[in-house]
Amino acid sequence: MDPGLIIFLFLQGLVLGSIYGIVAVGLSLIFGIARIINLSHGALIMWGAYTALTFFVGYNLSPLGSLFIAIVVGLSLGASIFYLVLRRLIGAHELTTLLATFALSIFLEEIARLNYGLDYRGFSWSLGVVKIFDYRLTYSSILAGVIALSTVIILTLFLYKTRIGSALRGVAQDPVGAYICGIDVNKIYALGIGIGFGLAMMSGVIITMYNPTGINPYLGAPYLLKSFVIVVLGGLGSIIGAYVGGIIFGLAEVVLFPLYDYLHFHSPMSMTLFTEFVILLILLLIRPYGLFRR
Amino acid sequence: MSSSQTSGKIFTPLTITLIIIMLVIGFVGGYYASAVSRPSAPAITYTYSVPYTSVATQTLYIERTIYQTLLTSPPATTPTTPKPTTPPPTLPSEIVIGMAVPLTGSQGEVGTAGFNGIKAAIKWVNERYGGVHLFGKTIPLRLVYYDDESSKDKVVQYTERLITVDKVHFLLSSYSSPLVFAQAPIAEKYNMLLINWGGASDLIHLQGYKMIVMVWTPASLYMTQAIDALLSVKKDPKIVLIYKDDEFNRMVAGGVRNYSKKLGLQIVYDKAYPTDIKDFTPYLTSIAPLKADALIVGSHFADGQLLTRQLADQEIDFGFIAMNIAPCYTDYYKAFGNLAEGIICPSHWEVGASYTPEIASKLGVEWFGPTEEEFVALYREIVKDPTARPPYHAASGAAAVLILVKAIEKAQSLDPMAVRKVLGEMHLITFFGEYKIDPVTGIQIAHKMILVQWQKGNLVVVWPPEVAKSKLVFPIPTWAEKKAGKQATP
Amino acid sequence: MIKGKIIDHTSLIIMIFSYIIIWMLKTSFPEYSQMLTLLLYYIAIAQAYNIFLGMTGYVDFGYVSYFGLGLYGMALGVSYASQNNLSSSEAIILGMILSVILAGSVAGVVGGIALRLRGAFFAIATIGLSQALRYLIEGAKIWGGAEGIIIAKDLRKLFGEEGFSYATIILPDTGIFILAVATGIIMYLIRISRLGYGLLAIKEDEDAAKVFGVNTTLYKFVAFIISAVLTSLVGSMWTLKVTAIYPPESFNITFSVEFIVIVMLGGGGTVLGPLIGASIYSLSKYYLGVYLPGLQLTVFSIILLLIVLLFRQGIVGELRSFLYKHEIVRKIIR
Amino acid sequence: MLSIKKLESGYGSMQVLWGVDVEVGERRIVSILGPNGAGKTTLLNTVMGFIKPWSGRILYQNIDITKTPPHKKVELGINIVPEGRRLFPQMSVRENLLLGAYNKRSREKIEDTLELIYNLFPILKERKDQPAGTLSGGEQQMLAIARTLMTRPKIMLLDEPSQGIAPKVVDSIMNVLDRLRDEEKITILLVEQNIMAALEHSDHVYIMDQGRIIVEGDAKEIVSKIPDYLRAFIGL
Repeated sequence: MDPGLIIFLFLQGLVLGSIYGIVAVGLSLIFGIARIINLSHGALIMWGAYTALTFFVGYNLSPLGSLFIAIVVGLSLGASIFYLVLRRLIGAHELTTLLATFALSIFLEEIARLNYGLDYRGFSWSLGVVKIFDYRLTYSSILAGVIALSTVIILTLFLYKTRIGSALRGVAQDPVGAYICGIDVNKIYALGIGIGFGLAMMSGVIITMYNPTGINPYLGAPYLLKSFVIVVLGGLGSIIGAYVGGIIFGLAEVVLFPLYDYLHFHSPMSMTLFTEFVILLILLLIRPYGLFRR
Repeated sequence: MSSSQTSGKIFTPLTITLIIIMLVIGFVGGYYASAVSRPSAPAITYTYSVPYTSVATQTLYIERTIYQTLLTSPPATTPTTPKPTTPPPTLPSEIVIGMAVPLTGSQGEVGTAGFNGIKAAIKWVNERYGGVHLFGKTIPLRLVYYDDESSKDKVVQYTERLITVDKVHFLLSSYSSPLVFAQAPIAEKYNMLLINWGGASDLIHLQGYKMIVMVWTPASLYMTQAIDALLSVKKDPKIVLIYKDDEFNRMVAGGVRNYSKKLGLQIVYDKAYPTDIKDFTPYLTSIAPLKADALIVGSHFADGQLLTRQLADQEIDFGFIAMNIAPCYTDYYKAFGNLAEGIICPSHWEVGASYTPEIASKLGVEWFGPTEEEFVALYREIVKDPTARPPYHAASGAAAVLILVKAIEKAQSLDPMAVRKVLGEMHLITFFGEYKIDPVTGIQIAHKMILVQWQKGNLVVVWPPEVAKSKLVFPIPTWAEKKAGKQATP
Repeated sequence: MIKGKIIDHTSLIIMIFSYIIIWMLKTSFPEYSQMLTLLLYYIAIAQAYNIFLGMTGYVDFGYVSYFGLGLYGMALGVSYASQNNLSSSEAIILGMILSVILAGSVAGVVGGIALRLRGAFFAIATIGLSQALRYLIEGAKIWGGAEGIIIAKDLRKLFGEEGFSYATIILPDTGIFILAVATGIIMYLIRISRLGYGLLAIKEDEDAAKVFGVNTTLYKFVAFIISAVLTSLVGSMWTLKVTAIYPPESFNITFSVEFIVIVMLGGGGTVLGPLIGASIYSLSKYYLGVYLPGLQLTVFSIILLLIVLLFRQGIVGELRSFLYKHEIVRKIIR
Repeated sequence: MLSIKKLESGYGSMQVLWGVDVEVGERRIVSILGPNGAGKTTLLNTVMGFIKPWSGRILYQNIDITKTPPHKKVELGINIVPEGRRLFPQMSVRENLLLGAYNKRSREKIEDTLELIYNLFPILKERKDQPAGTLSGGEQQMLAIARTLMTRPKIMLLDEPSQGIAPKVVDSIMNVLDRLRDEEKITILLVEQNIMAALEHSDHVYIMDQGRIIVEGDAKEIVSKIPDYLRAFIGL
């Protein structure tokens, strides 16, 4: 194997992993703050992708612009969903909120289907490629990776350096304690869920920056599945954990693939994915609560 | 928690009695039900037997049979004649056709396309053709349908509902092989004719079902035309084959593999990818150094689009790229623009590649149904979009209706058995192409795939030469040239 | 005395009457038999899952694996039997045994590893399992790989031409009915036994249960295995109905979610809950599909949301805690 | 300052409080004593609004606060040191305290309050960068009181501050309560199981059993009023 290929694969893995990471962060955040397993995460990712598509096709707005629209839409959607539905379920068993988010995900998917139909849409947005030895990495995918990374950094700074950020962490660790500090816990829940929804929709836009094709109402389901696994790998509720988990997955995909390809497996990608899940199971044996959870 | 009101013991006399009563009811009821509903001896018996093979050797077997069936004409083992049907004293006021079809779920897009095609065909029969000619009268068709959500549970439920509650006369299949597999036993149980326009897997027809008739080309023959086309422009090509690891594309790839072996061609890379793939880069880095001439892809929508995107990004050039399904849709060109130029898609049918009454009379085969223009106009009426371009799924669904109508007329009966017998012997040309099945398995043997290529922003039929509207472009422009604006011009 | 005892078992009697009514409907209205079979199938799976999810409050997102292994067990059994010219009844029994062994052993391993985790951690950790199984089968090409296993032809060979619709419709329908009854009864027996009280204690507060001398690890493990094995049996019957199985569908995570939704709709840990939950879920989906084809899921999602908001602990669970003051209710509704 | 009138509440369908009346005068330490399961914690949680009252009224400086949400009560100046302390275990001591000064009123006096707290509990200054989860039981209790102080309460509800703490530390905490009343003019409503300590530091005492107030009285004379059957329970 030539060294150029190795470097290329490594970079590719980092970009891909970064995207997987940002996809998982929203899920982890919502769980961390409100103990809600958000099954509508995938549907929100799909809506993010449609946002990018709609604004690109309709107003010729690049996905970079859609990024902000997606965040704002997600934020307000999340907050209103919280006040309409989830607020009444906060005290209930974890499973009840699971049911609610499941219903929400069906609803969001159906609205998308009725609005856009089931066609697999796509758009061409290209910023050119950068050559790494014989291989090419598109600028848009590098940009996607960088935006993902900086989002995680900004989010971490927000959580650890601002007053509202520490209120969010406080509510996550002990809602009663937060009340005692005079924090309006419902407002913070709404904010946290809003940020989670915003991140989910934003990651939908980032996905279209990496691959602006194949957009349809059921786009989100595989990402939801993957984020679940990544989130557990990194430690549920941990932002950095989710991101690092994503990077591990991205790298594993590009590293393991050539091995299985060389071993003449009939579907090397399937074996790669299988190995990722085995890694997860082994890790759970050693560290039951993930890599980044104290 | 309150303290236990009942004792900790599980087996009190009461519970034991209840269990025994329950089990007795269950078993007696089960026996009773099975005795009542076990079908009496079937009305017709077939004399053929399908040689049994294990799961491991199933693949080999299928390919062998298909090619035997197709290349050498099979020993004609037609079904024994059913009892002659006397005309029913009162004819129904309409002929009801039932269908469970995926309008939502993973197969929703294609299911909807086929559904609209079927509606167009029924409209043609009722309004232009006047209805089904039966015993000197004309009887209109009526469609009863349910959305099966691409789910096996639903398709089973609704298939039975169509037969038993809605009392349909004939069934059209659902779309996609797994769903057709799930509904087949139900149709078979009620001896209901099932016209399969949506399950391309050859295997459906090798399970010994008697009542299933296929309209379009089975999956294993999807790409063989592409190889013929490739050979016409390039001697001894090096082929790369990658395919989605699902029922349909596996059959497609199997067909390519077998056909190439037969012709002594070289497949330099042959790998599957999982259905929910999100990144092709690892495959592409393995393919790039091989410097092959042709890329054949067994794909669906999202993966086909993703692969094209990443091929363009990596600028991995082939003189010949043939891809299933995704490029056949206008969304593909909307997504890629000029980059789509030169990509080839095998298709059952395309606008512009239709069979006409003239071709039919030249071949000496009977013609039935609307012309292509009529069909497209009706389709556009149905979808309320004056520029809509029906995909081949719509045409296949429409062909299913037309073939069924013709068979009913020939049989002069609404008895599924009688119609099935006619279907086994009938040779027909519709705008969709030829129809003739292997009388025993019901597998399609006459319909031919065509190849379409994106040339100057249009999908143009380039193969087979009989119906071609333009020459095959080979080699297609490289990705770099396409990015600079070069189009595929013959 | 006797009256008191019967009243203690009212929920069992209600349950059994519902089964009898469903069966009577099924035999007298053959046109609805598939719909009712599907209802029974949901009830059977919901009851089986209820033994674990409802009683302990642990959610297993990878639960579909046991269903999928059940599917595979039967498919393997049938194709093996047909290759080796075994009789039809041997084939079915072999298939069921294989299902039980596969699901039981995998559940044993997973239970051993993952049951140490609590709550949502367990729920999400188990997702990996079903996916790992799926990709292993596809990638390493075991058990037919992505091609799946198609058994229609084997069944035709084993049961003969006339027996085919017996094998693909009557046999699995009856099997699913018996399993629905059996899982219901097992659920009830567990509910009123020491095991059941232990499990409910775990659901309330696992640490406290441990302090009070409940062997939590063992209890959870036993419930998990029983639940997995029963589900796999339902799966093995389902194979006969669909006659062709493929890995992506057999291990589709959506089914896990569907099962969870059904259990929670009725109310986890209650005996009558799965019955109610499955009826609402499957009948509303069926009739919405009949009357509003294309829009059924939109309406369904809104109905689901309303139910969640009105009945936070599931329909039976909410009724039970609403009427908790009345001892009679406490006994009737379990 | 705080008066609770005919308060009833409970969990789900189980009633715990059956018409409780309590009066707390300004700059006093009032104790509520009683056996386990008497409903003392439920009473405090209902006053704070963590549990919804079924009926009855709660007045604070003659304002009806029966339906005010907890964080608004904190702004008004009522706050609790809850059972189980409810600290943020992964945050440092300093972060815990700063979060206590979340609302605007207390944020303005943040430096003064910190000084006061480090003066009352010097150990917290030493431990200020340590995560709260790693502190000892007594230190955690001090931090819990300190965090509540950060919100600048006028009346403080304390739920068993002596639970699970060494006797020596209990003394110092009780002394702090005295100082708070005398120096900071804070009114205190104390729920205790440690009868001796409570009697020693209280001005007024209520005895509670099975969700009802049995007797009340001055701390010095209450002992004689307690019914015999309760004496064993509360350890007299």
